Amino acid sequence: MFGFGVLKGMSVTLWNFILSYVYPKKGITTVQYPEQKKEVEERFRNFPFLVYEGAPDNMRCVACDICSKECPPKCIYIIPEKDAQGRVQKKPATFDIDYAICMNCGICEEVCPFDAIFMDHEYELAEYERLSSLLYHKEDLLKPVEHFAKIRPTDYGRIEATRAAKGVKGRAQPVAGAPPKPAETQQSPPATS
Amino acid sequence: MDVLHNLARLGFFAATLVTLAAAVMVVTLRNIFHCALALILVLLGVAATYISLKAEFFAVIQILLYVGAIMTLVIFAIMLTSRIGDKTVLQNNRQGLMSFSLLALFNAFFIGSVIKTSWHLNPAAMTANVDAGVLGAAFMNEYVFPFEIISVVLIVALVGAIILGRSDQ
Amino acid sequence: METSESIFVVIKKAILGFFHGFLPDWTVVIISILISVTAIVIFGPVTMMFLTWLERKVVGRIQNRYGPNRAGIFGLLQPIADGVKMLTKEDIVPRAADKVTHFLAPVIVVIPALLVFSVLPFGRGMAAVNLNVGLLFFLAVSTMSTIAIFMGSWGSRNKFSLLGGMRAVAQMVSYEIPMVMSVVPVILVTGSLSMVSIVEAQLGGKWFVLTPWGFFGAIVFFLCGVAEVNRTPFDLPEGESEIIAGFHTEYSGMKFALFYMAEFMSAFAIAGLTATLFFGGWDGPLLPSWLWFLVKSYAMIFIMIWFRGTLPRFRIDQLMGFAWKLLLPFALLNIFVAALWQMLPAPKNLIVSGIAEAVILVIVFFASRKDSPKKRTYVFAD
Amino acid sequence: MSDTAVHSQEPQLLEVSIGPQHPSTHGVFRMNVVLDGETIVKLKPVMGYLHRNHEQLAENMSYLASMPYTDRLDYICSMTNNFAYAMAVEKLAGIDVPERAQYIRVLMAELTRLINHTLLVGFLLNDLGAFFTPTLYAFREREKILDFFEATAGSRMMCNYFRFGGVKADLPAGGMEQVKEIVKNYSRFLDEFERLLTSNEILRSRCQNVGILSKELAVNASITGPILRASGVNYDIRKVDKYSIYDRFEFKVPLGKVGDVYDRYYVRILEMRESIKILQQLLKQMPEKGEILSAKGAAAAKSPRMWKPPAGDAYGRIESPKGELGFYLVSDGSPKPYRYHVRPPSFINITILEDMCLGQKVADAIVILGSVDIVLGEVDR
Repeated sequence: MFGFGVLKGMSVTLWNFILSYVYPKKGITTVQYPEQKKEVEERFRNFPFLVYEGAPDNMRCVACDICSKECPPKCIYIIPEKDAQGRVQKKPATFDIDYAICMNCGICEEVCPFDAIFMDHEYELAEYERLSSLLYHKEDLLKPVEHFAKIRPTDYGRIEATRAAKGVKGRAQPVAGAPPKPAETQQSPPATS
Repeated sequence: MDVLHNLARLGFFAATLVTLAAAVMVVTLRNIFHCALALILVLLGVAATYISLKAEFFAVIQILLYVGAIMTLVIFAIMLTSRIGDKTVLQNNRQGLMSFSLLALFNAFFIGSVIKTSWHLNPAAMTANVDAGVLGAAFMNEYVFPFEIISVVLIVALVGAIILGRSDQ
Repeated sequence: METSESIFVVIKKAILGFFHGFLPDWTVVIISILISVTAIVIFGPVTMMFLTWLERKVVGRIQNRYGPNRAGIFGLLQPIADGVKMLTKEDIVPRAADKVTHFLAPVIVVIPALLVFSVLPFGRGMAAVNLNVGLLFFLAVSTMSTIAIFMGSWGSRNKFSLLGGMRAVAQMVSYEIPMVMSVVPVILVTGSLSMVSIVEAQLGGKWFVLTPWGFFGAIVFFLCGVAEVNRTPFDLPEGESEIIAGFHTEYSGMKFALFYMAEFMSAFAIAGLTATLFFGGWDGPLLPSWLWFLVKSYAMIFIMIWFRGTLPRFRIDQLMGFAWKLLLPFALLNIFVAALWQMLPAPKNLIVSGIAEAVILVIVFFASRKDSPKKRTYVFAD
Repeated sequence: MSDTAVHSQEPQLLEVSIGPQHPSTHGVFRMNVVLDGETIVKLKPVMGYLHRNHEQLAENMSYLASMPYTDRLDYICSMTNNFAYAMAVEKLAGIDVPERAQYIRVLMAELTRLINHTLLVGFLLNDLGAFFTPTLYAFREREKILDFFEATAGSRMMCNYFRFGGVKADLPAGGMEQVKEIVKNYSRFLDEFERLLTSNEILRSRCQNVGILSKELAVNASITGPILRASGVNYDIRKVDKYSIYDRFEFKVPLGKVGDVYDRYYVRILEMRESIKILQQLLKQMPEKGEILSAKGAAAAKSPRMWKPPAGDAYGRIESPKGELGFYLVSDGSPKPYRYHVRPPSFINITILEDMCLGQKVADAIVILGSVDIVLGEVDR
């Protein structure tokens, strides 16, 4: 008979209608965004940031350019600092990430041999202008390592443990003295890309 | 109440005027779709005239059948027939003057005879309240034979339309 | 109780009495007309605004959402915010459009939607016009919205609009017939076309929906009514997944809002008419009569929204088949059952017409089995 | 007008361009339709509005760098896209995948199948004219799986989770419980979904005997996936290739008989039920602990730009929710692929659109398009 299937379907919708009033926890799935916010998972990745220890000047990044070369959409731009003699220092003078181009893949974090760049949880980045305001410079990108410890405690613990095992302690001394990692034999930046 | 009565008369004349004006539009407008819309206005004007003559039932039937059904089908046909609605058609030709004068002659004759005839008015019929019930009873008792004949004719027309419509077989 | 019952009638009488003191008689008549007209013209759009809110709220709840809840308490000011948005939007007229027709269509579409309110009895003594052909007037006037839809669809010179317009007309012409046929039993039993006397025939809980013919008549009428006002599952003329927005594709801003308003007002009118014809109109215990009318109408509206929240849309040929093959025969046979009911004495007629209705149901069941979709079996391969 | 536009000959025919800005073309897709009344006499799909140069891009970057780009092919099932690409590269370089990683991969692939089929049914119902209710119910359930994806891979849609020789990270703490909860509740949700839809007469009459695809045409046009199986051809790469660890699970391949929209709808529902069976077995068999990335794979992941697979070619394919998703790679021994080709199921399945739509109503064309299950990101690449 025509109609019973329709009635069956209507019972489902009526049930959901009633459920949304009597048991909103199950009957309503809306997260009322500006007031309520969904807890992001620990591994949630959005845009990269740079880690420093103690003072912003003491950053882990050594301007090795690996991340900028591995970045699939090529949204990282690095110029290493030079001293008065024009010798390249292990520190970026410019470190720009264009958030408008970045596609949140997290490859920069994976390939970084110095654990200097990590993916942030920040996702409220709306801007009125898309060219310059989404181009993040070194100063905007730098965040303390404590921030990383706060948002991703598990990863922080694991990474600090491996760093401690390798004897890397911050970047008080240039990392050149640190023993190379197993994979690092392949990592010396090639002349061509 | 005199004022109200006059207002009602005014309504009658307004409806008549609208009807006539729309009728002129039907034959003068270039676009056939606009003509159809003007024809709807004519029929609505006639319905309004009925209302001002206290024949609500006929007015409503007029709207239901002519505006609701027949004109809808006319417009539907216009839209379906090789985009006739997109074309603008010149509706007059060289015989306009001749036909107009002929018509004017005929109308003069017609109106003259209407005025000259002494109409037999039945006072009982003027005040009788002819509602749907009376009409229905009349159809089913007194006029049952013509009513049924009309039904047969309509069914024949329906069947014929269906046969004509099945062109692909 | 008594004052709340007839509060609107009393207010109107008071106003009229006030003017009667110093104005001639004929002005009082005109003022009386004006009051009724004003009431309807206010009631229509307010109902429409409330219905847009209600629909979004109910559909939201059906879909595990809150629905609008930002503007005002419970989001009740949402329709006003929407109205402001509509008014400030750019009014776009396509270059190729027939300007006059395009402009007139949204204006004309509102007129029948408002006119039909004039014969609805909102409560005891609260019909604006007690027309003795009220029911026919309702049906006749509501067909006029077809013309407006046609004008809009043709005037905007858009192929999707044209398709929508054609669908609208085919649908409305088809559903008119079973709709009128499903009303005939009511006329048959009450012997009147006046809405007021139809309600009076049902006073004291003798609602027609409680009779066998009335029950199925109400279903047929309501389904046809839903189709008449182009609502899901019969919303083909504006089926957004197929023809974008159908006949109002090229309308924006306030013109679009007028189409929207007409749709919601006609939906309310159909709900009110169903309540009047089959559910006893304003009849009911305790509560004032107008409140009963509103409660019943909103129950019908809720069912419409519930349909919208649940059902997919018919296809055009299935829509036609549904009207001509199922609803029309059913409505015709229902007239026969109603005649049986009317002819036989009181206790017998319930049994006889009940049996007749059951026989009809069985016949329809077997007749529709060939057309109705089948259950399928599936093979499970390794 | 482009040269692809259809020019109608007879004056009675109505020529309509559905799309690229149309509510139900599932993206920027266009159908040039010639209508006789409402009946379709000619239909021409127009594609390419979303072309992003995927293959050429991949040929100019390292192997791993195109992994996040594969997410963006079929953006509803990024996990299976990753899976197919990873398989192709593993074949090319001869990388083994550890046991636990295999289980995680299949887990992700089957969850993706659930997401895709649920969403498809929701969108199909939208095309049928339901006012978003099935879609939002589908979203409601999909959200739970996406939460799990976020907890595991770090992103809800663009997962970028698979690596050559394993996966990026192990399941998080509590991840297992999350999956178990999803799998336990999913069949109850499917029951609710079916109560809402399957027996609905409007849905049945809209879908049955609409857009019939014959067995022969389906095979000749190299259609794959649920559409092929709805036409009654028993071809499921999970069974044919037994790739990864699919030979360890007991599951059946549901086949339709008519090959219409309804069969395509229902075969997907049945596939979801089979997927739930696979997931239940998988959760029982899955080893508690284990390696998730083989040593060779770890090397490739740590320094993608330096990693060079041996010269040669490989074709890796999986049964993605939409059909056979294959990646063909030619390596010349350099860190970048010499040739990179995607066999997108959506694109190949859409080629028979006209054959299915001819003689149907315009409303059916929308439904047929919906039942083919295309994602424009994959069609246009």
